[in-house]
This record gives sequence, structure tokens and C-alpha cells, in this order.
Amino acid sequence: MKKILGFILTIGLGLLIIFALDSNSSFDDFGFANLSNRVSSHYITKGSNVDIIFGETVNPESGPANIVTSIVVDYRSFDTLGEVTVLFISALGVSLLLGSAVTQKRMSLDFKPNFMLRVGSRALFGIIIMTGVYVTLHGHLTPGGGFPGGTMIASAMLLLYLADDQFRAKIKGFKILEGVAGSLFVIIGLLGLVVGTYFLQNFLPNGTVGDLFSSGIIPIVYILIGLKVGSEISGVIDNFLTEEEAQ
Amino acid sequence: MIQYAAILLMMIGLYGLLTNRNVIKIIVSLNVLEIGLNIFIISIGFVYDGIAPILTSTNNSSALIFVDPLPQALVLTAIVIGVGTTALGLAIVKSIYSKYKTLEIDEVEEQ
Amino acid sequence: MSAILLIAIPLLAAFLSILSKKVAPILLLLVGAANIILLMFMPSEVINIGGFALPFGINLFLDSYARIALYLVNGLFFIVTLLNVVEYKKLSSILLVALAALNGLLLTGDLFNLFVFLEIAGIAAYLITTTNKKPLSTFNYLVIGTVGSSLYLFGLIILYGMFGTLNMMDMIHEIQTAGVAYGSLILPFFLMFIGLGIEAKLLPFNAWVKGILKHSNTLSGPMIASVYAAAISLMFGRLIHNLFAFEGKLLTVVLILLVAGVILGEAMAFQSKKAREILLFSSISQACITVLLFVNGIIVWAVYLVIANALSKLVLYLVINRATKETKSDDVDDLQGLFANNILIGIAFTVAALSVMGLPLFVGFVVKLNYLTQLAVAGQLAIVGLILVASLVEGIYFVKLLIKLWYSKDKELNIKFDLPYKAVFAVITFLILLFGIYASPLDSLDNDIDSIQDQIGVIYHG
Amino acid sequence: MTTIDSIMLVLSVLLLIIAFLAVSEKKLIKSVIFLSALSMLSVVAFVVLKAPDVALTEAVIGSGLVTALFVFTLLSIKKEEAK
Repeated sequence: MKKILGFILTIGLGLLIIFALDSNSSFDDFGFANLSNRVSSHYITKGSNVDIIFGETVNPESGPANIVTSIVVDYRSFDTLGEVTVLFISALGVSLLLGSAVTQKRMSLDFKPNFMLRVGSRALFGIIIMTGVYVTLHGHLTPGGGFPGGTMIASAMLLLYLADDQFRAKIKGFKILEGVAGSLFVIIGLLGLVVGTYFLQNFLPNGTVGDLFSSGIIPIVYILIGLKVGSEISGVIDNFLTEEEAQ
Repeated sequence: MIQYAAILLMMIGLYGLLTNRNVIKIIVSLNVLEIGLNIFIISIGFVYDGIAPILTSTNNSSALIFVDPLPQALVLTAIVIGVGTTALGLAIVKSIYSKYKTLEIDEVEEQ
Repeated sequence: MSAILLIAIPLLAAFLSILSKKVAPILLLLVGAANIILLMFMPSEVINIGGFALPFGINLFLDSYARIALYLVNGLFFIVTLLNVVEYKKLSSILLVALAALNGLLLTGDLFNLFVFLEIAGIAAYLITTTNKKPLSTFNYLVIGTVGSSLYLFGLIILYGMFGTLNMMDMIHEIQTAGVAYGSLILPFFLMFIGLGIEAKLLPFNAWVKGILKHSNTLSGPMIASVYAAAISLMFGRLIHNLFAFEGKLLTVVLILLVAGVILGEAMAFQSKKAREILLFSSISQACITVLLFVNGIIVWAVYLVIANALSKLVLYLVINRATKETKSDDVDDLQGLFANNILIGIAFTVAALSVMGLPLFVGFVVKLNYLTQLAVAGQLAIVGLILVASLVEGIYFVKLLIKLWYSKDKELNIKFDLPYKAVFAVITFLILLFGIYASPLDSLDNDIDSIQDQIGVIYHG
Repeated sequence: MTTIDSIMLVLSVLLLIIAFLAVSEKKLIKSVIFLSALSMLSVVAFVVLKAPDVALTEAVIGSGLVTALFVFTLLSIKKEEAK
């Protein structure tokens, strides 16, 4: 009874919101977003009146051919710093909550991995890592970037964890990588303040739109993010797959 | 179309939060709410006949209509924040279980 | 000296601090002190990040309002960490991130960036409350906090769909110039109000507070009830004053919610027998009064109310939580006679409590007198009456609490407070008394708190 | 009704059904699997809405990592229960 009431209530609320949005004349209808009224039009044209042509335009306001990347790591890079911090602090919290016991061992998964699985997973490990690195490196040209790339690297670690009951990565090394990559991100930001005038300013030349070596600090930042996210999530996975030593 | 579904998806997540008393189910409901919100944010920027906001050798910045890239950037942030809270929530669930040996909120007496 | 350093330095220190566990607490204290000192050398300005023109990049906004808030939050944060750093070494990195996030909340001029900082501050708060060893209340806090920030984001995205911008100043400018009927703004504003109201402990949405503060310790109690409460109220106040500008039906609904919050909070505190519960319900009703003042546009006195409350709550929570650490129970009866052997602590506690009640000689009185006068001038006589009744109830239970803590019939409690505690209490008591007696600097500061509105004028109209 | 409209209609209905199943399913592991399916469907929705970046991220993080974390949590709880 309580459930039915709750269902009717929440769905009613949803319908109310839908009607309110429908009757709101300044809220763009679905599928007819008016980009010229939004700040996004600036992001697409990169603030210039001339056409940005892939492979030809040199040194636009923001380098990446992938406009989403140019927003994420250039126009709104401060948000991304915050995003990295969210992941950092939740990984820290997970290790505080789960990894604080003195003696820890791997959680056994209750099945015997056979030879094929062990060898196959090692082979796949390389392929997944390569995909992750590719996605990270090409974040400013194609869909992807540091966050999915880093998570792919971490899921390669996950594969090793799943395929081998005894496997444990060296978490200490991950911690160092995580700390160094995060610090470098902030230091690059501060470098912008010193070299240029603004925090997180893109102080390197943007190059030609569409080149792999283009858009200044953005690929560097994405590599750092990839390393940081990869090591953080590997740490989280390790924390979830270990348990206290049974007494 | 899909915008309305996204709002209703959020409401289903809210309904799950209100009616479920199991901590894992509550986190599942929270994730449903977040997925609904993410689809809603993306749907704000959708344009019929628009293309994905990536410049390629055939698409120049003025030649075609792109969909709005800004909501996509926001959702990227929202997804990562969501996974952060989910991981933390699950870690707390584990510590709830190791302390009280149950996942039902009603069976825990924390006074 | 750019205000970005207030966020960048704690973040850098947080990332570095995980490399060495020994250095982390030292870094925490150093950065906390450095922030306060650096703040003195920062000019008031709009800081663009990444070097993009205003609505396109993210900007920070340091005006005198943000400056007051930053001094308060950084100062209190430093005091709380100083007292707890030895005991909670493990949390050093988390506290550094929390500091960065709170500074970010107060500085940012971008509404989505605000959401990001809200989440970081929230996650840091969940982790700080794990020291209570009550995982279920932390879990509740996490779920409710996440729903709150999701609602805020939902409202914000609707605003983006309407006005196509995320920058606070640009948004206010658009709303003023676009001539949109207020009716179509009700939904996004209400969603954002609820979302932030959850974080700011407004009554209908604060199911998390009870579990957290009831079991708090010397770190989590002052941190959540004083530092976080001050930061979030001040950030909320800025949004309410500049962006929401409630009117019409929405104003009525919001006012009813807030007044109900004040009364229910006091009533629940009146009923309670536990010291920490009394404090937490009292702080709920104080949070509601603060937001009420912001909604009515009494900015200056709302800010002073936040400051006075933050100082008093810091003392109250520190005393009670330090005492309950030894007695293991916060029943008022178990704490009887706490001050019989600790005269100085007793005086500090009494001054703080009387200041919250708003008796003469203390800063709380000056603040209360002024905001009630201004509310009366604004014609909100019903609210004035209700706040007076609430204050009366508050007076009764605080006096009851104080009497019990001062006098005991049979037993004597012997709890030693360390020197740092005593020093902190002495300083805060002195401040409360100073501003209570010598109130003219407060009066003359009236209307000195400039708002974003002026800045918008400068940017868009030259 | 154009093709994209009908795709979206089908997608919306599927999303709502799976979401409802995820929140109302009694068995925890099933609920988690439904959540994973919902996440996968939302990836399709992101692709339909022309957001490849988001689709990639959601596919890797949302439906891959989050599901793994859920399953690990359930696994360790089950092992502790068996003790």
C-alpha cells in the first residue's frame, strides 16, 4: 500500500515537472535546442569569425578538434580539476574504510582458474592497456580522453585480479603515481599563472587543429588524468577485493 | 520523447529511495536517479539532424549544425562524480555489514 | 596574489600528502595557516581561470562578502584542525581537500563549478563523519546529500536550457534582461533551493543531521556544525540574494517552510534530554533563521548571525564532545556538574550559550536586536513574533541545560581540558564579549558588504 | 514519425521498464544486473543523442566499473555470511 502511494506520488511529481517544462516558453523544446542563444556557440566556433578547418587552422583559441574535450580540459578545466579531486578523495575514503586493517589478504573467488584463462587474460591485458593508452592520447581528437582511458587501464588490472586468485598489484606504487600525477596537474595550472597570467592557462602553442601533437597542454593534462584515474581506480578495486586476514 | 523518459527515470529512482529499506537497493536507486539526470542533461542539447560535436576532415565549425557540446562536458563530470559517490557508498555498506551483520536499515539500531 | 591560491595550494598539498604519512599533518597545519595569511594580500577582484572571457571560462569572485566568509571559514577550520590533528592524523589529506572545497564554494562564480565543489565538500564531510563510527548515519548523510546535489544540478540544467549560460553573473544578467515571467522560474529555483536546503540543514530536508551530530566527536561536531554550516549558509545566502530573489507565491512557500523549521527545531530541542541533541536542534533552527534573513534581504545581519553562531557552536560542540569522550554518554544527567571543577570552561560555555540565546552583553544580542528591528521595518511582524516565541523557548532549555551543567548534588565530574582548548575558548569568549559590548564597528559596517549586482553593473554597463 | 523518433520511443519504454525492475527487484544480485543493463541502455541513448564522449565514458565507468564494484561488495558480504 505504502509502495503504491509512493509510486503514484513520485510519478505525479514527474508529470508535474514535465508539464511545467512544457508550458515554459523560454525552455527549448526537445530536439530544437537553440545554440545561438547559448555559450556553446562560442565553444563550437572557438571564438573566431573564420571557419575552423580540420588540419588547416593554426593556433585557434582552443586547440582540440573534439569540442567536448576543448570544453572539458580547456574552457572549463577547473571543473576537471574538481572532478579529479572527487575521484581522489573517494578513493582515499575507500582505502580509509576498507584498507585500514593491518593484515590483509586477497579475497578468494571460489573457483580454480585454468591455464587458458590465466594465459588468455595476460594476453588481453596488453590489448586493453593499449586501447586505454590510445583513448587517452587521442582524447583531443576523437571521443575518449583521460577518464575512460584511465578506467580502461584499471579494468585491465581488474581482469588480472579476476583471472588469478593470488594476484595483488603493488598498491604502494599506485599511491606514488596518483600523488605525483595529481600534483603535476596542479603544478601545470600554477605554471600557467607564472608563465602567463591565469591559472590553468594553456601556455603552449595550440598548433594545427587535428594534429596529434597539438592543442598545447591538453594532451599532457589528459595523460596525467589517465594515469591518476587508472591508479586510483586500481587502488579502489584492490581495496574491494581484499579482506581482513581471518583469525 | 526521451527527455520525458529521463525525468520519469529520475522519479523512479526517487521512488526507489523512498520505498527501499535495503542499503544496496538504495545505492541502486541512487544510480538510477543519476542515470536519469545524465540523460536529461544530454537531451537539453540535442538538435534534430545535428552531428556529434567533433571537427573532422569533412566537418568544419560552420558547415554543419552540431548538438550542444556543453551538456556533454557537464555529464562527463557528473558521471565521474557519480562513480566516486557510489564507490564510497559501497565501502560504507561493507562497513555497515561488518558492524551490524545486516543490510536492512530497519534491523539496525543505531542510537 | 590571486585568490586561486586558496584552492590550488590545499589541493596541491593534498595530492602531495598521500606520498608521506608523516608530513601530511604538518602540511595540513601549514596550509591552514598560510591560507589565512595569504588572504590578507589578495585584492578584491574577478579572477578568470584559463584566461577566457567571462561567460565562457570559469571565474572566481573575491568581494568583501567572500572575504568575510573566507576569514571566518579558514580561521575556524584552522582552530578545529589544530585541536584534532594529533588524534585524527589519518584524515589529514581529506581535511586538506575539504579546505580547498569550502574555499571553492565561497569563491566560485560559476554555478556548475559550485556543484562540483559542493560534491567534493560533501564527500569530505561524509568521510569526516566516518570517525563517529556510526556507518549507518554516514550512509544516510551520503544518500541524502547526493540526492540534494542532484536536485540542485537538475534545477541548474533547466536554467541552462532557458538562458544558455552557467556563469552566475551572466545568468543574473540574462534573467534581468530577458524579461521572463517569474512563473517559469519557480520550478528551477525551487529545485535548487531544496537541493541546497538539504545541505544547509533546513528542517523539512534535514533527516541526516540527527544521526550525524548526535554521535559527533571533537572533529566531526565542530566541523559539521560550525565550519561547514557557516560556509554553506554564506554560499546559500549569496545565491538567495543575487540569483533566486524570491517573490510571489514561491516567497510565501519558502517563508512558511523556514518559519516551520525554526519552530519545530526549538520544540524538538525543548523536548530533548541529551546535550548534543539540544545543540543540534538549536543549530537547525538557527540555520533556518539565517536563511530567513537572507530571503528577506537583511544581508548584513544574516552574515553576522552566521559569524556569531559559528563561534558559539564551535565552543558548545567542543566542550560537550570533549566531555562525552570521557563520560561515554551525553545525557544531561550524566554530565551534571561538568563545570564545577572547570570554571573557565564553564564561563566559555555559558557565554556562548547566552550569545546564541541573544542576551545583552553578547554579540548575539546585537545581531538579534538589529535583525528583528529590520524585519519589523520590513513589515514581517508575524515572523518577528514567531522568532521571539522561539527565542523564549530556546532561553528556557538553554538555562535548564546550564543549571544542570553547573550544579550537581551527588557526584563530581573531573574532566581535564588541555591547554589548546582553553586558549581557543578564551579567544572566542573574548570575541563574543568584545563585539557584544563594543558594537559600533558592526553598526558602521552596515551595507559595506557589496554584492554581485554592482559587479554585473561594472561588467555589462561599464 | 521518423526513424530516430521511433528508436527513441522504444528506448524510452525499455529504459523505464528496466529502471522499474532495478528498483523493485527483491534479489540484490538481479537488481544490480538490471542496473548494469540500464546503464548499457543509457549508453545507447547517449549514442542516439549524438554524445559519443559520454557514451564511451558511461560504458567504461558506469556499466563496467560500477557493476564490478557492486558485485564485489555482494560477494564479500556473501562470504562473510557463510562464515
